Amino acid sequence: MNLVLREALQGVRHTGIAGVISVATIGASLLALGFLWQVIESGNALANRLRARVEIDIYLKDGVSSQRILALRRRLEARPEVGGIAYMDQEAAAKEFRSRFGLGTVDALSSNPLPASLRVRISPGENMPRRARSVARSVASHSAVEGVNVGEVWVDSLEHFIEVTTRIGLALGCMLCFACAYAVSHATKLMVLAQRDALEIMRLVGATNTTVWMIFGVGGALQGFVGGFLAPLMMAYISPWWAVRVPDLTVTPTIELAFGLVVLGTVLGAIGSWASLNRMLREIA
Amino acid sequence: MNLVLREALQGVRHTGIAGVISVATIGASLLALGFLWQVIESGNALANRLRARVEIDIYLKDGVSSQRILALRRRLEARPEVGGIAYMDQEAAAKEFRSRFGLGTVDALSSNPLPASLRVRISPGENMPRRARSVARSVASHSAVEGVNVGEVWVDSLEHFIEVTTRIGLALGCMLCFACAYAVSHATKLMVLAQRDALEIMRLVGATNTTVWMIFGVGGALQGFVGGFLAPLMMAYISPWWAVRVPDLTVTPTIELAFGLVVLGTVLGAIGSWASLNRMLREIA
Amino acid sequence: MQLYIMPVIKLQNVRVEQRGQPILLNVNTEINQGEFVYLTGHTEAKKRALFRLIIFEDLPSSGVVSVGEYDSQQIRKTDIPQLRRQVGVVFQDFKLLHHRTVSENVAFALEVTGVSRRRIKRKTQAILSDVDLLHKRNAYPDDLSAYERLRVAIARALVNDPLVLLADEPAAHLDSEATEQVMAIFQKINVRGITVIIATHDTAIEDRYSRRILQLENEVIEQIAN
Amino acid sequence: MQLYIMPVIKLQNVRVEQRGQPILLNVNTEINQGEFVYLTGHTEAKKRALFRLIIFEDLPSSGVVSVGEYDSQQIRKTDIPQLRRQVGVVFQDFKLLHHRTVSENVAFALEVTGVSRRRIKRKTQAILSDVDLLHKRNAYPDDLSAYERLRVAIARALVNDPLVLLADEPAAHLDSEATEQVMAIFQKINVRGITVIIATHDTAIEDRYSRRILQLENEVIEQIAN
Ligand SMILES: Nc1ncnc2c1ncn2[C@@H]1O[C@H](COP(=O)(O)OP(=O)(O)OP(=O)(O)O)[C@@H](O)[C@H]1O
Ligand SMILES: Nc1ncnc2c1ncn2[C@@H]1O[C@H](COP(=O)(O)OP(=O)(O)OP(=O)(O)O)[C@@H](O)[C@H]1O
Ligand SMILES: [Mg+2]
Ligand SMILES: [Mg+2]
Repeated sequence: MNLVLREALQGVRHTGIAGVISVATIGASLLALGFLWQVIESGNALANRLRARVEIDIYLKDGVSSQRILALRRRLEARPEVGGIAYMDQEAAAKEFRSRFGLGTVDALSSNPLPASLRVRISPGENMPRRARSVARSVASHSAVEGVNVGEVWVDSLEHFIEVTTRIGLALGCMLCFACAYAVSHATKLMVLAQRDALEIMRLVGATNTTVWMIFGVGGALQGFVGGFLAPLMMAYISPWWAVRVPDLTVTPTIELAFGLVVLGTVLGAIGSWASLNRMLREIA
Repeated sequence: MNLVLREALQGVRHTGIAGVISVATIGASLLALGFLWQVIESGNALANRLRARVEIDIYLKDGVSSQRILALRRRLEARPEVGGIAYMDQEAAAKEFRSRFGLGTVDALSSNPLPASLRVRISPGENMPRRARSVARSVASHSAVEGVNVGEVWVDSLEHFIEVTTRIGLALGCMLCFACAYAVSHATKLMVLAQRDALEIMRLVGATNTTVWMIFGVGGALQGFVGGFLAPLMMAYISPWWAVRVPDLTVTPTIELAFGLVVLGTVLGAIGSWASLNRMLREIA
Repeated sequence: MQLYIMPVIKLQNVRVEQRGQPILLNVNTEINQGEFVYLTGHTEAKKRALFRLIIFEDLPSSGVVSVGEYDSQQIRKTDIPQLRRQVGVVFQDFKLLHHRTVSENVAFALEVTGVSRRRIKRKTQAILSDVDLLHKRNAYPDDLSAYERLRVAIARALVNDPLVLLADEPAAHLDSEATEQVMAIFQKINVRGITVIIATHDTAIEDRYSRRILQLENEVIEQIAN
Repeated sequence: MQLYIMPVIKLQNVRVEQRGQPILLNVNTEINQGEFVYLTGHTEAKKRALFRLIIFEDLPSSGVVSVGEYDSQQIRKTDIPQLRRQVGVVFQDFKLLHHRTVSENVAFALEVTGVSRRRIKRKTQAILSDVDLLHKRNAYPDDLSAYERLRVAIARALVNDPLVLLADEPAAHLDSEATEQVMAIFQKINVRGITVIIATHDTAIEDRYSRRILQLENEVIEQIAN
């Protein structure tokens, strides 16, 4: 084993820049893969946080009695879609309006024209926008209700975004894995080509196929291992710099991710060199 | 020349996957470069369009006479920062409010509480946000003015974005050019290594250095040319698909860009193979 | 006459064809453990084809080749490397690696058979001093004379302690004096118990060495001297 | 005695050193255009070193080597390729490209000197039929016998119409019959006006061919026959 590793290392050294490029390709590919993973993970986390905040505003008519409001509240609380209800009087409405739309507008008004409202939080789960709309519809014709604002339920588009990202991620991930395997198989091929004479002599002096395979194949796994090692290292290195700029999306790799990338790199390296070797050995021998 | 091209083509063919990878690297690098160029171009165009739209709202007190409004207008028009002024009465304000913030809110109000206003467009140029603020300050204490809203002058952050993109683009562009040259120099090196025996014999049977140089060097330029050709081709191919998704940012390459990429690819290919050859020939001979 | 223990190489009714063309017709011969044999034959007598059979590079179209414990009808593909470790070959064109030094070329044969590093070093040194090339151990084959290259090839063939040594026209580039020296090396090897088979086009060889001679002519072997 | 037009190769007080070690001492000789010369010398007599001088692979440490219109003191680096086109060499180890066919190997020498495609094809065919190898033009060198490889090497050396042909131990792997045939080829070449220099360790050559013989011994050249 010791011998094979040594010859493999020497073989990798012999490939020169091809080996370096191969390792760099693997490193870059796995880095991209790790990033993608983190984007999707962070996106999901963000979506979960937003899901806890999908709300509708039910504007109340002027001068509705607190008993009728309470009845409305009860009725809302009975629905499974409702996660929580908060009452917002005219004062609070004005305050919020001011903070959301700038100073000028409301202060320019003579009296507070904003109605009191019930703010209903939709319980988290699947398809929240649809459920929000169904709650809105159920109270729209209630006699105490002036109007309903379903608001910008943009968790929808976020979810859509995550879905698209995941799909792109999967496709890109496959491509990147392929790139890794390809880079190694290419490096292996060059290694074999550059050592074509050596390979012939190996066979003539009685090296077993296993030995030949190991000498060239272990090199591939080795490249994959190094590349797989570089990826989380680089992520960790980038992450403080990144955190300042894009705080919502952490790229610090978890131990699991780091380990996964190393294993993935090694496996892809082995597969790549195996594929190339199989063909090359058949061609040459 | 005909001969050299043929041998070069054969040489490139001999490099096999290395040549393909090199061409692909050049293609991908130049594609990325082209994209970057287009992003920066489109960003600049967008910024220019937005620059034409930086506005401040000057809310007028209730019941101000049209003469006083005219006076205020004149005063504003005198300032160099002002590009245009539009008067917006209460009716128009309510309409806009509705279209911006949804149905519920304004319809829930008993009377129209929104003030009339003058909408001032800032003339395009440098540092528009600062000039917008200076205009706002100059009229804030005017007796006809209820309040001023400078709005979200996000042209600022867009410009910042473009600046950052341009810088990243420059850095990345250099890296990508380097990658191109590197890929070719690597392919050339492998070409020379794989043909080491052939090279020795070339010299022994009287090939001039120029011939040797051409045979291996023209291959590099050729790879660069093909890679440079692929880049705009791919951009053109992607662009209809892209246009549907990101309509603000066109990626259809202009003739100039396409031509530039081909030339850049060829030059980088020639440089790459030259650098590698110079070293290899010295080492081997 | 000498007494030999057992046949180490045995060819029975061997016929070789390549792309329909007959290369060897009906070859029958036995070579015993410890023998020293010349294989003579004119230029293009297919001496190399015979050697290829013995290292199982080619398999016979019909007939049986057996070398040591292996024979061409029963050997498994995975056994061929084992067999080749028992047969050292000095190829006609030497087949040295141009980009490795003399000692790396010799060590290579050990490395790929999984010998320990210390042992590789020791054996390489020993065998290089046997063929008197220790002073050139760091030179590259292209800088050596033909005679020196031959000795590197011999060293590599021997370093694995084979049962049999095949040498294809080893004296081709040598004058008579150097030929004597190389033959002395082969004799020394033979005395250690290694079977030596030397191919040569020098059909007058029987006049100089009284050894068994197998002559390859018209695609068959005739034994012409003992 | 024959009459020659002019010396095509001339060595004057040539001394070669490599890493401080003297390889050739004080070599003086002249070879005329159209001559047929044997260069004899024992194994390791430095015959190859002399050939390297003639193709300007090595330059003398002192003294002058001149070949055709070029001499080692005045030649510019860019002229060396031109000189080499006038000197065809059959190397001792042939130096054929393993991964090109026979005809590709021969054509290679023309291709890199910028000959037109049609002409390459025509000349390659012609020269291969001269050495009787047309039927093997698509074979790879590794599948050829030593004799056939030699003829490929001769074909490649000649295809550029050189003034001088150097052959380093061409008969090494040949029996006497094949040697006669190869010598006949060289004679035919010589009759066409090409100067032929053949290196050999066979010091008994004068008994068979009455040609001029330059003997390399103790790092100097002695002329022993004409
Ligand atoms: N296994 C084989 N497959 C195809 N052709 C072969 C094979 N063995 C020999 N030949 C052909 O037979 C001829 C003789 O080749 P070989 O090299 O065996 O001769 P040899 O006796 O070693 O002669 P030399 O003295 O020239 O080395 C050549 O033309 C070669 O192409
Ligand atoms: N230019 C050189 N530089 C260094 N060493 C050399 C040079 N030329 C010859 N030698 C050395 O001199 C010795 C004789 O080599 P050379 O190949 O010239 O002999 P030769 O006459 O061709 O003999 P052979 O019949 O074995 O081919 C070798 O040990 C070689 O390493
Ligand atoms: Mg042979
Ligand atoms: Mg020699």
